[in-house]
Amino acid sequence: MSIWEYANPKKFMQTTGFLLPWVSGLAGLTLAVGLIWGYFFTPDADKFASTVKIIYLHVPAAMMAISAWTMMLVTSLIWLIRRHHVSALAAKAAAPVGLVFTVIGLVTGAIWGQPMWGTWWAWDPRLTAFLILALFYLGYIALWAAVENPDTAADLTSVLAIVGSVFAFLSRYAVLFWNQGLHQGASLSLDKEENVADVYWFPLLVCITGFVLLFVALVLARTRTEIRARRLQALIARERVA
Amino acid sequence: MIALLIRDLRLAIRAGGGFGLGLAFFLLVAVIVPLGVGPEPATLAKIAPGILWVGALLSCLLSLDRIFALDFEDGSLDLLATSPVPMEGAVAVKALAHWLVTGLPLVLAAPVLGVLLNLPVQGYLWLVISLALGTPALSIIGAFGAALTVGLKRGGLLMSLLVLPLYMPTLIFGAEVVKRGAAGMAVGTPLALLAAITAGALALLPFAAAAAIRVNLR
Amino acid sequence: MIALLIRDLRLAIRAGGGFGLGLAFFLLVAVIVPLGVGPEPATLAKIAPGILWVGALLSCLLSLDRIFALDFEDGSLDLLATSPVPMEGAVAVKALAHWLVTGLPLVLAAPVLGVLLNLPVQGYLWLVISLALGTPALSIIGAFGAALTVGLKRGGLLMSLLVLPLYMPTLIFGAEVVKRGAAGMAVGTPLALLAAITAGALALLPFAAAAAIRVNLR
Amino acid sequence: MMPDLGKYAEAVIWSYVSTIGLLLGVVVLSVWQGRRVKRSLEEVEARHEESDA
Amino acid sequence: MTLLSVQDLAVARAGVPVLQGVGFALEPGRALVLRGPNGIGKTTLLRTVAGLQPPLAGHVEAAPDSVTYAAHSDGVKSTLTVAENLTFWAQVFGTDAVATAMARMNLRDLADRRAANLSAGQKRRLGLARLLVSGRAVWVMDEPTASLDVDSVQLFGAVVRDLLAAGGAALIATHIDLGLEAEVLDLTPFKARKVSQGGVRSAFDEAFT
Amino acid sequence: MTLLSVQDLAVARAGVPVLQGVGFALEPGRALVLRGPNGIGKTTLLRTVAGLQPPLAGHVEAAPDSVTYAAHSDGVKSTLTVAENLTFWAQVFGTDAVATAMARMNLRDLADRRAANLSAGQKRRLGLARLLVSGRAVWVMDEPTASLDVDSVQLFGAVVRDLLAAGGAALIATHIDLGLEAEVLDLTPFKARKVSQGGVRSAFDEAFT
Ligand code: HEM
Ligand SMILES: Nc1ncnc2c1ncn2[C@@H]1O[C@H](COP(=O)(O)OP(=O)(O)OP(=O)(O)O)[C@@H](O)[C@H]1O
Ligand SMILES: Nc1ncnc2c1ncn2[C@@H]1O[C@H](COP(=O)(O)OP(=O)(O)OP(=O)(O)O)[C@@H](O)[C@H]1O
Ligand SMILES: [Mg+2]
Ligand SMILES: [Mg+2]
Repeated sequence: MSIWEYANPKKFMQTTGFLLPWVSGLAGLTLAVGLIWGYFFTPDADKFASTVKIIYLHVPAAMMAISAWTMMLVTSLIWLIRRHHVSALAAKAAAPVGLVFTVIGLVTGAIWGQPMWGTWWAWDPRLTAFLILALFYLGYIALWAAVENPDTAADLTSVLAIVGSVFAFLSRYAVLFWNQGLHQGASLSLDKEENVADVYWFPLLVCITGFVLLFVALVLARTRTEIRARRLQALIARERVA
Repeated sequence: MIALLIRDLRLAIRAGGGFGLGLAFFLLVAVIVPLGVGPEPATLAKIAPGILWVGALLSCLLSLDRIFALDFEDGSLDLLATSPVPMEGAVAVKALAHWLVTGLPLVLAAPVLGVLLNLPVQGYLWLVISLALGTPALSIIGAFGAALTVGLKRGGLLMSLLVLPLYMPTLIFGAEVVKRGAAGMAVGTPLALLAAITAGALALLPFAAAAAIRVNLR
Repeated sequence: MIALLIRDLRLAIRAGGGFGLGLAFFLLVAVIVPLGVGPEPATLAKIAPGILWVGALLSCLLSLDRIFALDFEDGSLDLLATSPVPMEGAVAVKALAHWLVTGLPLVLAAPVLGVLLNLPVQGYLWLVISLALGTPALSIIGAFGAALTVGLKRGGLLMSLLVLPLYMPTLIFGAEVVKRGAAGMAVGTPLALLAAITAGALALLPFAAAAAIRVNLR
Repeated sequence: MMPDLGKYAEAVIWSYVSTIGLLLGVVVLSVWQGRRVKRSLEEVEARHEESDA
Repeated sequence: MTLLSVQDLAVARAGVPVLQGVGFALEPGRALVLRGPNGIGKTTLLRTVAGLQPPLAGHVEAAPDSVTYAAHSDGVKSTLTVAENLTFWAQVFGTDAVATAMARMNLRDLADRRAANLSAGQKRRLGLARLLVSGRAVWVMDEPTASLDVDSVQLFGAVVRDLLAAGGAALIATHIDLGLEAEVLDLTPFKARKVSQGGVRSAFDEAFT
Repeated sequence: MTLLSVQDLAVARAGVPVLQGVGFALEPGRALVLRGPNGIGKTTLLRTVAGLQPPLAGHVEAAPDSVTYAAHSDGVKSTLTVAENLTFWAQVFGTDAVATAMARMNLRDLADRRAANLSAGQKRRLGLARLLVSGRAVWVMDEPTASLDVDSVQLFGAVVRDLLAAGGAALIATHIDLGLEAEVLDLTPFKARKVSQGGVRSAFDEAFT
């Protein structure tokens, strides 16, 4: 049995129908643990004072915003190559979630910027690239909304996701070139570098896991909705023909 | 007339998110200008009032061709002209629909974009007020331009050329209000002039636009 | 293919002065920005490279919907798709026609507008070079955006939303070349990157655009 | 129990409020859409079974 | 009582006279079919009668707000549904005949379909249903049955007969037979002549001599 | 030798199956007229045959580059003259039959007229002349005679007869009689059925069960 069996809508509905409650529960639990730990039980940092607590929201959201786009790119490619409907619908389902994560990243960043840099917004390369990513999300969602025929929309948005990824990547490097910024460099990586102390690192890790699980749960739920909506549309159209 | 307003709003929303798109374009202008000009906050703060107004103006401009061209192409305009609705009223209603879909969201979203362009804090209120006063003029002047070019296939660029000079006074006074407001100076004079332009345009241009449409139809 | 090029050029010129309009819009942007921003020469000189590039980009954008939408509406695109011309070739030729009508005149006229915006003298040469290198990318990226939205009635605003983010790297490098040139700094790196973007876009995007059109026609 | 947030309390609280608000927003929206679509699909499927039988 | 009367009318397209000396009158209950080869000027004549363009010479007389016009293109909004399209026109004309109009033109099954998803003939039926909701007495129609199938042409014939029975009138330009008992006016003899042979002069000619 | 053959074809519009089980073959010199009420799916079928949309099931076989399609809309550029319009298509298809095509469709007097200034029927004649300059052997036409007058319909009939005599073939969807000796295929029996009654499934349905 191959992984592609899950690309069958019926099989997908069965499997995820079973998985979804577990994933959602786990996501809620992890998030609650991580956020409560971060908010109530971590000390202030020297440079950041109490604002360090924003990191538990900002960093996971920013990471997931990028990961969500990557996931959409992959599912779009799968749709273009193998024509599995579930794949296209999963990309469609993920886009609004990704956009919300992007907005969270932007909003928490802006709120954090006010005390730290004395400004809500600066044209820092990372921030700018992030704003551009938000624009790509908007365009992608708008294109899905504007095209009526679902297969046409899936094809067009997939092409957009691929071309858009290339240009989003280019923009990322272009803005680096254009301005040296205020923003933190990459100081986190999964094998934990020295400049983040354990007190912040563990709750952050829990929060990141929580965001990942939340993303998975939301995408599964929304993909199920999209599949049902698709079937609904087909049935209604068929009623009209008959 | 109300039927026409409802129809135009419905069409704008169905055609893929009327409200959202004008806004998104406004946002895009606020992003591409710093990308072109460079990121220094001081420079940006200086040009912010002007750029925000230019952005509002352009996102109005881009949606103008919806006002009449679609109705012309599918024949609705012919039918409207032979219907009991007076053409002047139809023009006014269509300009109103355009403003509700384009101008109003801009007014509401402008403060957020002010943040992106480092607009000084005192400027926000005046930005919103000047846009609220000025964008109706943009819509009705635009409707007039659209009426002049309605028979031409994709007259978009030509229309921009006709409309932009007409937009200049509105732009100048609008940006001036924000600039003075941001610098903490008195804004009375430009604000009054802006209001006068809007009132005058609203009172007179529907007639000119209706005449232009009648000429273009025959 | 050459027939298609000639036809597109002829259509652009007949439809009310193809060449002139893009230019005129560029000129208008160069005029309204000082009006909005205010007249200080130092500020203008600072923002000139960016504004000129933004103007070029917007006047490209405004004429994009001509590339395919007209042909779609009157059925020519259906007929082209069943003709012996490969769609990829048609896309490339149409982007070329768009560039000849919009990009090329901008390149030639840019120095004049530099004067309006107080661009420092050393910048002129780099302005022309960067536009000459960058505007072909704008045309072909725009053709891709137009292909995505070709089935939608008046998709103009949606197209802008899709296309503008794609324009950003070109804009950044283009404006950077002029800025550095005007400041008398070395321009090698951004110029090379600009050229790379143009070359890559020209090599790959016709295929993506042709695929999008085929999807939109069915 | 409540941590002392010092002079940055506003920033921290606002970021938590906005984040949780936005997250709840998508969650509620997704659940609501899911319910609505599921209900109408069940209606239509029931109708279909009737007419097929 | 005459619903529509046209006297010695000359019409021009793009400034070029195409027809001259056209005259007819429509009494209640009468239909007039205009015939003539392609390009003779039927569309131009109908647009003039509908008041969309001024006549070059002569007069068109009709009671105010009594004429409604159906052109080649239907004025159908493709993003609105069939019912929404009709409701809009009913509101504009201040009538409430949407349901009956849909029933008469066999559109009931399509009421909630977006107009973009109609076939050519279905769209045409929608365009004709608009005439029914206008509540006007004089229908001026340009090739109303293009792309309609045989049944729909009969449906349309019945609708026009009802209009006439109710005291309305119809002016129809068409190339095919509608199965209506209507007078026929062939426009070929009215083709505009050269000025030297008694043709009308345009305002510019007039001023020039 | 068969110029165009269609086997067990099912076509869909906007994802909804409209016709299924359609099959026919066109030998050189034969014309096939498709009939059926409005909305049965003629346009959809022709677009599928022309290769503009993929079939839902079944096959369309034709020699490469042998089919040319004429839709409801003519693809006429209104700012170009009649001659320029035709010359463009002649160059695209690599032929040089512009003069003969204009002569055949009675367009010579209009050669230098901008297409925007043509009447509905004249524009249609121009659209049909494009088929002549394509030099292709199989013509697929959707209501080619809409808004043509009687003489022009005969002119068109003669042109199609010449095509057939030269070994070509024609597939025509129409509601009116063209005066051609052609086979007629009524599409009514091929209307798509419900899945429960043996209808085709769309790709998504297929996956769902
Ligand atoms: C609107 C403003 C901001 C945006 C859009 C933004 C965006 C981002 C992004 C995209 C990341 C990268 C996540 C990843 O790649 O894994 C990130 C990480 C981070 N941001 Fe921000 N940020 C903003 C403001 C701020 C501010 C004001 C601060 C604090 C002074 C800050 C602190 C951090 C930190 C500490 C990280 C983790 C860096 C790492 O180790 O990778 N951010 N932010
Ligand atoms: N600029 C022009 N110069 C000369 N003749 C013109 C010009 N513009 C239009 N015409 C002619 O005016 C005539 C009137 O066209 P009109 O559309 O009224 O014809 P019609 O009777 O409706 O034809 P059809 O049956 O084909 O619809 C046509 O012969 C057309 O060629
Ligand atoms: N989204 C949709 N849902 C259901 N049916 C649809 C949808 N879109 C189109 N249809 C139907 O598909 C059918 C096929 O239309 P098509 O244009 O092929 O018909 P046609 O035979 O060419 O008709 P005509 O003679 O009127 O031109 C029509 O009945 C139309 O209503
Ligand atoms: Mg006509
Ligand atoms: Mg059809």
